[in-house]
Amino acid sequence: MEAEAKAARRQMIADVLAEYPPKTAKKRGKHLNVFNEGDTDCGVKSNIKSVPGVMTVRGCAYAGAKGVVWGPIKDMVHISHGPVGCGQYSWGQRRNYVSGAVTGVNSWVVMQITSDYQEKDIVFGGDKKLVKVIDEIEAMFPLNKGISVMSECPVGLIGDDIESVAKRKSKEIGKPIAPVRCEGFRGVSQSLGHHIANDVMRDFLIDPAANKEDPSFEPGPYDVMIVGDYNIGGDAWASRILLEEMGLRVIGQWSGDASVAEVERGPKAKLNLIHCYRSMNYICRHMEEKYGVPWLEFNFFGPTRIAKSLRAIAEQFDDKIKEGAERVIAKYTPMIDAILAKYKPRLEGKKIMLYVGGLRPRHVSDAYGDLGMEVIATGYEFAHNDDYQRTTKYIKDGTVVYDDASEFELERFAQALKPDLVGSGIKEKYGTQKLGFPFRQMHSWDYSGPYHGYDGFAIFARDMDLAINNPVWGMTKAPWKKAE
Amino acid sequence: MEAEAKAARRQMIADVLAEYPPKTAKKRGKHLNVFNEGDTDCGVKSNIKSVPGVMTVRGCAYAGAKGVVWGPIKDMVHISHGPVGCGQYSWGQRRNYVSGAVTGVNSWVVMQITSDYQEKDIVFGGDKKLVKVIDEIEAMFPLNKGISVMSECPVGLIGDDIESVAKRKSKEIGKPIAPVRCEGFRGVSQSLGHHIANDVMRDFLIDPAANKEDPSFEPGPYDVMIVGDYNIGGDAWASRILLEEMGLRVIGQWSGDASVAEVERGPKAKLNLIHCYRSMNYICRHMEEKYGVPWLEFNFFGPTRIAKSLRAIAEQFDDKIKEGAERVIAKYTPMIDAILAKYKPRLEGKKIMLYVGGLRPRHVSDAYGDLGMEVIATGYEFAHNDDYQRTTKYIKDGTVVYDDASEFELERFAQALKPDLVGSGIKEKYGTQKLGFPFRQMHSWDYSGPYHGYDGFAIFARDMDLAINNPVWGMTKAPWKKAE
Amino acid sequence: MPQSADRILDHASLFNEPEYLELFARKHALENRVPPDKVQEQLDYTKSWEYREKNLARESLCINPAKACQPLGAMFATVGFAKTLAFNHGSQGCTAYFRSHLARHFKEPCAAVSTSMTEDAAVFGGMQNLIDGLSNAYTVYKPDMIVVSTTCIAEVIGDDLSAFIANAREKGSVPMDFPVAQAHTPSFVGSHINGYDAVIKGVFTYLWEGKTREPNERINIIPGFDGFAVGNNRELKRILNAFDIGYDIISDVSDQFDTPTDGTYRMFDGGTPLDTVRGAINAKATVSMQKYCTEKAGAFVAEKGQQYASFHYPLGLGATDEFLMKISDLTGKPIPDSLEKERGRLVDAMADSSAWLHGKSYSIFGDPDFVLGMTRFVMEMGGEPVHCLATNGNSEWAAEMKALLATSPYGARAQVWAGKDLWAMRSLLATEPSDYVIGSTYGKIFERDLGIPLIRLTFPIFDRHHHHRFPVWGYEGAIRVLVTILDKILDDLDRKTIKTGISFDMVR
Amino acid sequence: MPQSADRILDHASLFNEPEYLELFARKHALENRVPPDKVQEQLDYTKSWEYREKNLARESLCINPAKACQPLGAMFATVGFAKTLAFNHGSQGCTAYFRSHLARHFKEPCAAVSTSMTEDAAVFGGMQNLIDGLSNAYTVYKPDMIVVSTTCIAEVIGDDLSAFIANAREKGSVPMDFPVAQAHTPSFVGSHINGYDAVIKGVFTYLWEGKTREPNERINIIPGFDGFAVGNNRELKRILNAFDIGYDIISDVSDQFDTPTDGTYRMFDGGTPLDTVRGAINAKATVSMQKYCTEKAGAFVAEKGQQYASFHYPLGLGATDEFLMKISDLTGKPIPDSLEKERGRLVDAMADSSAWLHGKSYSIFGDPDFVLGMTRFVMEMGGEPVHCLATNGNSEWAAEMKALLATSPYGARAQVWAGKDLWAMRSLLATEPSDYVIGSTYGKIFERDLGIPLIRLTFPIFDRHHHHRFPVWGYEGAIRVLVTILDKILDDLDRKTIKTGISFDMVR
Repeated sequence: MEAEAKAARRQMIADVLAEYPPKTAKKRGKHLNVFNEGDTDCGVKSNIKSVPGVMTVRGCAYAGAKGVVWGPIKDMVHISHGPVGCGQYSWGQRRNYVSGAVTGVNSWVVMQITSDYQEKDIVFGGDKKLVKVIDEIEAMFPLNKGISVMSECPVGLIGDDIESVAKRKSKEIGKPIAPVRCEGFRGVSQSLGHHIANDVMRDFLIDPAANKEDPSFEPGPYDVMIVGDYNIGGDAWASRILLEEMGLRVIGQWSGDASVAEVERGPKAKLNLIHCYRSMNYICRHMEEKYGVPWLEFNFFGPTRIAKSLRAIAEQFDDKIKEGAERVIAKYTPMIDAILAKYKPRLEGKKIMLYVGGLRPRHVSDAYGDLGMEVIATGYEFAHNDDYQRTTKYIKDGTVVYDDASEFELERFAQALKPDLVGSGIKEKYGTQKLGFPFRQMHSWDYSGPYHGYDGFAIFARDMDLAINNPVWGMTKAPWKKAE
Repeated sequence: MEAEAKAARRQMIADVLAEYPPKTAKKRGKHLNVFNEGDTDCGVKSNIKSVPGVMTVRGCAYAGAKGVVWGPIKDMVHISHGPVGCGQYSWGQRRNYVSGAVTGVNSWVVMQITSDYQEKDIVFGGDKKLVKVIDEIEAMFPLNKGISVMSECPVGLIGDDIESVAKRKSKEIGKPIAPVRCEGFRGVSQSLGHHIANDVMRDFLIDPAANKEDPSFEPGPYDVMIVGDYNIGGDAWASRILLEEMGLRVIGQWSGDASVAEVERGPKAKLNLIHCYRSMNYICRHMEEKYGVPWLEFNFFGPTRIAKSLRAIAEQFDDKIKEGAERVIAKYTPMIDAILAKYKPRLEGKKIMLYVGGLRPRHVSDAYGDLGMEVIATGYEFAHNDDYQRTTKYIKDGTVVYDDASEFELERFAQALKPDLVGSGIKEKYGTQKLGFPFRQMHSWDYSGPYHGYDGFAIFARDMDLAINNPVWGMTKAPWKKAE
Repeated sequence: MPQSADRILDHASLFNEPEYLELFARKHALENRVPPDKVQEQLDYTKSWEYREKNLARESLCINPAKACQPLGAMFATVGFAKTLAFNHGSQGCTAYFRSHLARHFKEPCAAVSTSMTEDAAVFGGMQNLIDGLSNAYTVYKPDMIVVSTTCIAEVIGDDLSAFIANAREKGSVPMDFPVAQAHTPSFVGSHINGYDAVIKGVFTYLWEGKTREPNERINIIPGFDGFAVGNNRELKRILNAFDIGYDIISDVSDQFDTPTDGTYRMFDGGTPLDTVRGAINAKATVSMQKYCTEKAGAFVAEKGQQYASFHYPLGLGATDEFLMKISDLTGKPIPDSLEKERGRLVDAMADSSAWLHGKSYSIFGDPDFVLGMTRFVMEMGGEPVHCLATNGNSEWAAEMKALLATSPYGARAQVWAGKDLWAMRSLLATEPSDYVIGSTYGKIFERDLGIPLIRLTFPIFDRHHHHRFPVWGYEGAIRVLVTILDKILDDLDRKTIKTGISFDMVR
Repeated sequence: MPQSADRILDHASLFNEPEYLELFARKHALENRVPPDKVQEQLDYTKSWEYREKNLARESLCINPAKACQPLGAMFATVGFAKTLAFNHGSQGCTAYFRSHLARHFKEPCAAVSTSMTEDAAVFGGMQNLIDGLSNAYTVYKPDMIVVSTTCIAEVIGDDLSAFIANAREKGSVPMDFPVAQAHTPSFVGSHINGYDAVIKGVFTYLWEGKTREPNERINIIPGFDGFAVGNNRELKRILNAFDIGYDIISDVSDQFDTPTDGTYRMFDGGTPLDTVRGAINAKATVSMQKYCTEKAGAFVAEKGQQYASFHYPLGLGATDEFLMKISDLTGKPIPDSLEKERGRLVDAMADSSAWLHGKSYSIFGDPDFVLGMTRFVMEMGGEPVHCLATNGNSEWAAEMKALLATSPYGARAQVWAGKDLWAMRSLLATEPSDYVIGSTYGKIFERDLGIPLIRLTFPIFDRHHHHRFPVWGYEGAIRVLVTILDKILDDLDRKTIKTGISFDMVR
């Protein structure tokens, strides 16, 4: 990018910072940058407390642990342990699709199950209530394969001992009960919730089950696990189909459409394939360290990255699988070429501004590139520095990078950068549209999807087209105002 | 009824007449009366031209011929021959239910099929068009079993010779084509349309088929026909089921859910059972005169009349059928008793004002009586004197009787008589409700039904209850107005 | 026995009970039925391209047309004038049909009288009927005006309305100066929209007779034949009131077709006062909301020296913009900020729902102006029209449709069908389906025969209630149309995904 | 391969394709699944009376409750004041949830900030967070008022809001006289309706502090927590404007949750001006539209010497009558004729549709006032409530419900369920079904599991758009509710009768 243009972008950042109180401006300044090609990271601080009183987009540890990692496990009952709100607001909102499920009978993903703390539970402690809650779960949902206890803020503050309750009741009912200390005040964002969730998964499902019999499972040479895919709109299925078509056997999905059996079976994979590095790298590292299972990051957004990933995965196996990868790529290429022929002309040169969580601020970049589009600004709600390092491989010189951006910053950047499309979340969607910018929710795929894999890319391309090219964006100004 | 009350009703009539110009008052005065028990008719003139400029409820000959008699025959195509309107307004409005039908393939009842006369057809005559219309019907609807040509006003005025076209084309396609001269200006109401329709049915279906083979039909000793039931909301089926249960065989329904085969087979019945005397007595008389088939009027509204009718019908047959009738009555009695126990307390003493066509102004009277209700005023759109004679057997002393009532008269009578329920047609419904009176459409059963037979009486009772007792009727006046 | 006092089954369920299924079987055995395989074969055939071609080639036979006849429109236009009685000169059956047709849509009483011509009148002419009829109608209903329109018989025999009415006046049927306007509305010419036009022109002609135009700053608005007139005319007034201009709705049925139930029957309610109509000659301009409803009336006002502008049932964003800008142009008043905010709210709703609406395909039928207006809005939402059909559309309409479709890439797939009926549309949809059909109740046959959901947005709507009480015009009306369409799409999606549970989402 | 450029399948159809059905089979073989017969057995069991009894006996476990927590209501109430910022003292995740929850319903941006308390604040208290937070919020967003409400953490550790705010003022976070109101809204007490109450009272308390009441003739109206507030508040204003009285809506979110899309993002729009709130102390009376949303605020105004009257989400004929009569009583102004005519139109619609509505049975869930209001209207239409449920209803509510049901024979079948959740309702409906369910989006589980159609008429509605832009209050709102219900009934009837064709009628 030309120096002048880059300087203008830096000035844009400075202008926004100038509107903060000085102390806040100083803090926020460290999280905003214009990327210089060749740098090893994006030049922003990350994983730091949000500034109070400025509208952060971030959630909390509970959101990371229950909403992301544990919630999608379908044959467990997940208790939102504490007051009613947390579970209520997250009920059915992440579109973690499940297959073969009868909700309330052998799956509880799209349910709000809570201990609904009342004042007396705060005053006298909630452990007794938790005991009864678990008993009542067994009465209502006897086919569950386990229970998780997702702590909300008060639980940690009033000194409840959920670990002890979990231990006792687990023995009693003969099923795993996982106490997850994901109170919302822990850490600075969802991220610590992921980490806590991974650790509890390790301690209460994986390690205890390491020597357990698994009658449905006979190990094979091509066994892989999909890790860090939450099956939003069916993403994991659109990924799995490719891995299976190339000859691999997918022995588990973590945790979109997961069963307890699949989680417990984790260490038996020959290779763990991780899509969302941020939320599940911890457990991959554990399985590598303790069970010697290697892991590989992959990216199934867009044909360029899909092909690269398929080949990289195949590299870990024999020629049969390598041929399988080539066969899969060849099979889907004509369909993808047709998609590109249809949509690229409609999307070529369009500029995207992203602000999401997890893997997407970088992972989707080349999928846009496949369509001739360019990401001009991106950032993460809850990344760590290793995410920003990885991001450098995806973004171009001059890309604006923001960490834990406030709604205020995003609005100003959008007005300055005038993107053709903004991709972020529900809280950002409607305000951005008011400004006249097309928008896609890139957490939930805006109720569409899947976006992973070849089948998903077709939908991705269609959706970007319909977002950007819908006629409404040419009509936001009253024509009599135009004339003025 | 006490003389004073009767005098008040006569005065009510006089008051209404006083609002007409004298010439009209004189004319209309002959159609309005307060019934004197013991008289052999209702003391009203009937089947006379309506007064111009006063809102009559009546329709025309086309409505009687196409809308009532011919239209329900399901496997014929009925052409509304002339301009578009007549067929359009009657399209799908009479709820002549059909069974086993694929509309447009082997049934055309709920379709509007018209020659859609244009100005040139008026100027140059429409016979050529009719020829093409018939050809196009054969191309579109090859499974039809015949065609009827229902003339609209212009056809008769411009000298079209539809009889000759029908004759020629009938020979050509090998199916009956019935030219029905039911132009709207003929006669004074729907009634002449019925008569014309009967005559054409006689000349173009029944008599020509008298010696035709009927492969589906083997005559039997208990063969009866249902005549004059148009299967509104399934009425004929709810009647047929009783006749079949008592041991009779129903070999045809005229004309609700009728097939050409059933019409052609008419003279083969052992007995014709006529429900709507007004619209189909002509054809019964013909079958009696020419083929020696006796006919019997019956009334399947309400348990009292149903039982009477079943027994009267059975009287025409042997003991087996007589026992059958008793068996049927016994079978349904508990259900009917339960219906009466439920609804009679809610309806007892309610007063009804009726204004309908055909048979209903008298036939439903005892069904109301079964529920403890009383018809206090009734009248016919298009009755003849024989209808009013029959009516005397149903109504009480002091009943107000109106023939060809105008909307104006009905409104004034309702306001004076303050009935608990008015039963009339769609044109009367909404205005009556504005006055605050509950209302049922008694042509279409207000989209409910069936009302015939025992199954139908249950619905009838429910419907009268919901009409009268719906809470809305207690709330028509603003409460702050009540206080005034 | 299917029936019991606790659970009374009416037709919708009664006839699915085993007793009745057996009854049907017995009956069918006596019907000489076409064998089921033949029926299936013909059913399949009716959905084929070969059948479609035959179907489109029809020249004389009309099957399921989406049009009514002139006098229906005449009656509609008439009752929009204050205390004005619709008076049909012809057979009485016609009048019964018009009244019930409108009553079934509006769920309102619809008053009109007839001269009840019968055979003798067909031979000798209907003068005596008209004289008696006017006398009775005037005496009984006490209207402020009577509009005489004709049905077939009077037209075919050539009754001379002007002479007859003059005679009636002389005979004292009505006072010499009592307003009696007239319109020739034969059913064998045009359709209901032309009957509407004829009455508007007839009323202008009568009430403006002998007047000299003294131009003022007012604007006349003629809504046209519109099943949503109750909601639309009120919305129109709300919009125009926001402008703070002088305007008059010419023929306003919104109160007539929405009278309260409070113990009083109002045979007449609301409507354009006759003095207003008399003064309307002086208006600066007349604006027609539906061009094809006012071709003759429009030409008439233009002859009188007024500006004349017409729209095509302006529905949606761009059409409402243009309507407001035209009002602004004509009056010199700026478009009020409140309306601009409403505009922004419509844009907002369109944006919020765009992902669901984008790329959905629709076939649209109805009156010519409605189809134009609806098609335009559908394309504004990123929807793709497939078949656009007006039985009463002519070649001029088809050309306007094609020009409209050419303005948007979303119009590329669309085909325009002027003069075709709904049986033709069935073939079109069977061979080239769309996701949805937008039209009147008549379109429910497509739902039954082809599984294509119907969105009811135009006259007549017989099988749903009260929709006409809400507007579809203006920005707020457009939101309602959008919601109506979107509800159908999302209902459909729920229905399709309910079985597997996958995609039966809590948020859309 | 299921996917092609011409026909792109998304989740709703993609996963019904054979490739994916095979994939599911492969996956299920590796899941150690419960055998299908056991699943079916348990599914059947969940619909049994035995399960129902267990389900209703739950004391600790809450499953699918129909209630949210206090701070959500606090945020809703806050943004109804002009340029007022909702400011949560507590964990930031709470705020993210409130914002997205409201955004999903209103399809609007929903602004609120948090003090982002973390572990250190849990230990040392959140004062510094509050001081920094107020400073930032004041500087960046330039509000006219900030309302601080709490979430769990601040309540559990016992932060002293008054002291902290005073400190913040002294530290210059906000000017000394800048309005900062406060409300304690712990999630473990009550529900969102109580949070609403707390903020209304908190704002009154702050803005009326030190003021002496000088009574005037104005009326305050507090709408309460209401997902239909956009349509309802506007309708309320239209109705009150017709009265020509002085009134003020206290917390009016109707513009805030319906801003236009025109290129500008309005973080604040509309709302009750602060001076209006200051003056509201002098009002003659305060009228609450939802009693259970204003228990404390109501007591507070009564203490100040105002008359206080409350309604239960007045919906339908009788409730609207009573509301209007109360306004008339309080102000001495007669009920305008225009509203009386609207009343007559509602009666008209009810009469016209009564045959379809009569005897239909409904189960109704939602907030206590909504359930009271909706149940009343349902009975006015001859409908029969079966289960009336409010998770956040208490015994007082249950008593009021029972009293209401006793006023009508149509209430005879109804059972009242205070404090029960929607999983309990599933058992109730499985064992004692109703024809329809009226509630929020959460009720779609009954459609899926039990085949009982859902009518969406209360917050939250996530899976349909823009319904909240139309009112349900007032006579006109009631017509809309009637139409919403009737459309569902008639859609349902069409669906049931489409196969045989019998009863698939053109007119209803």
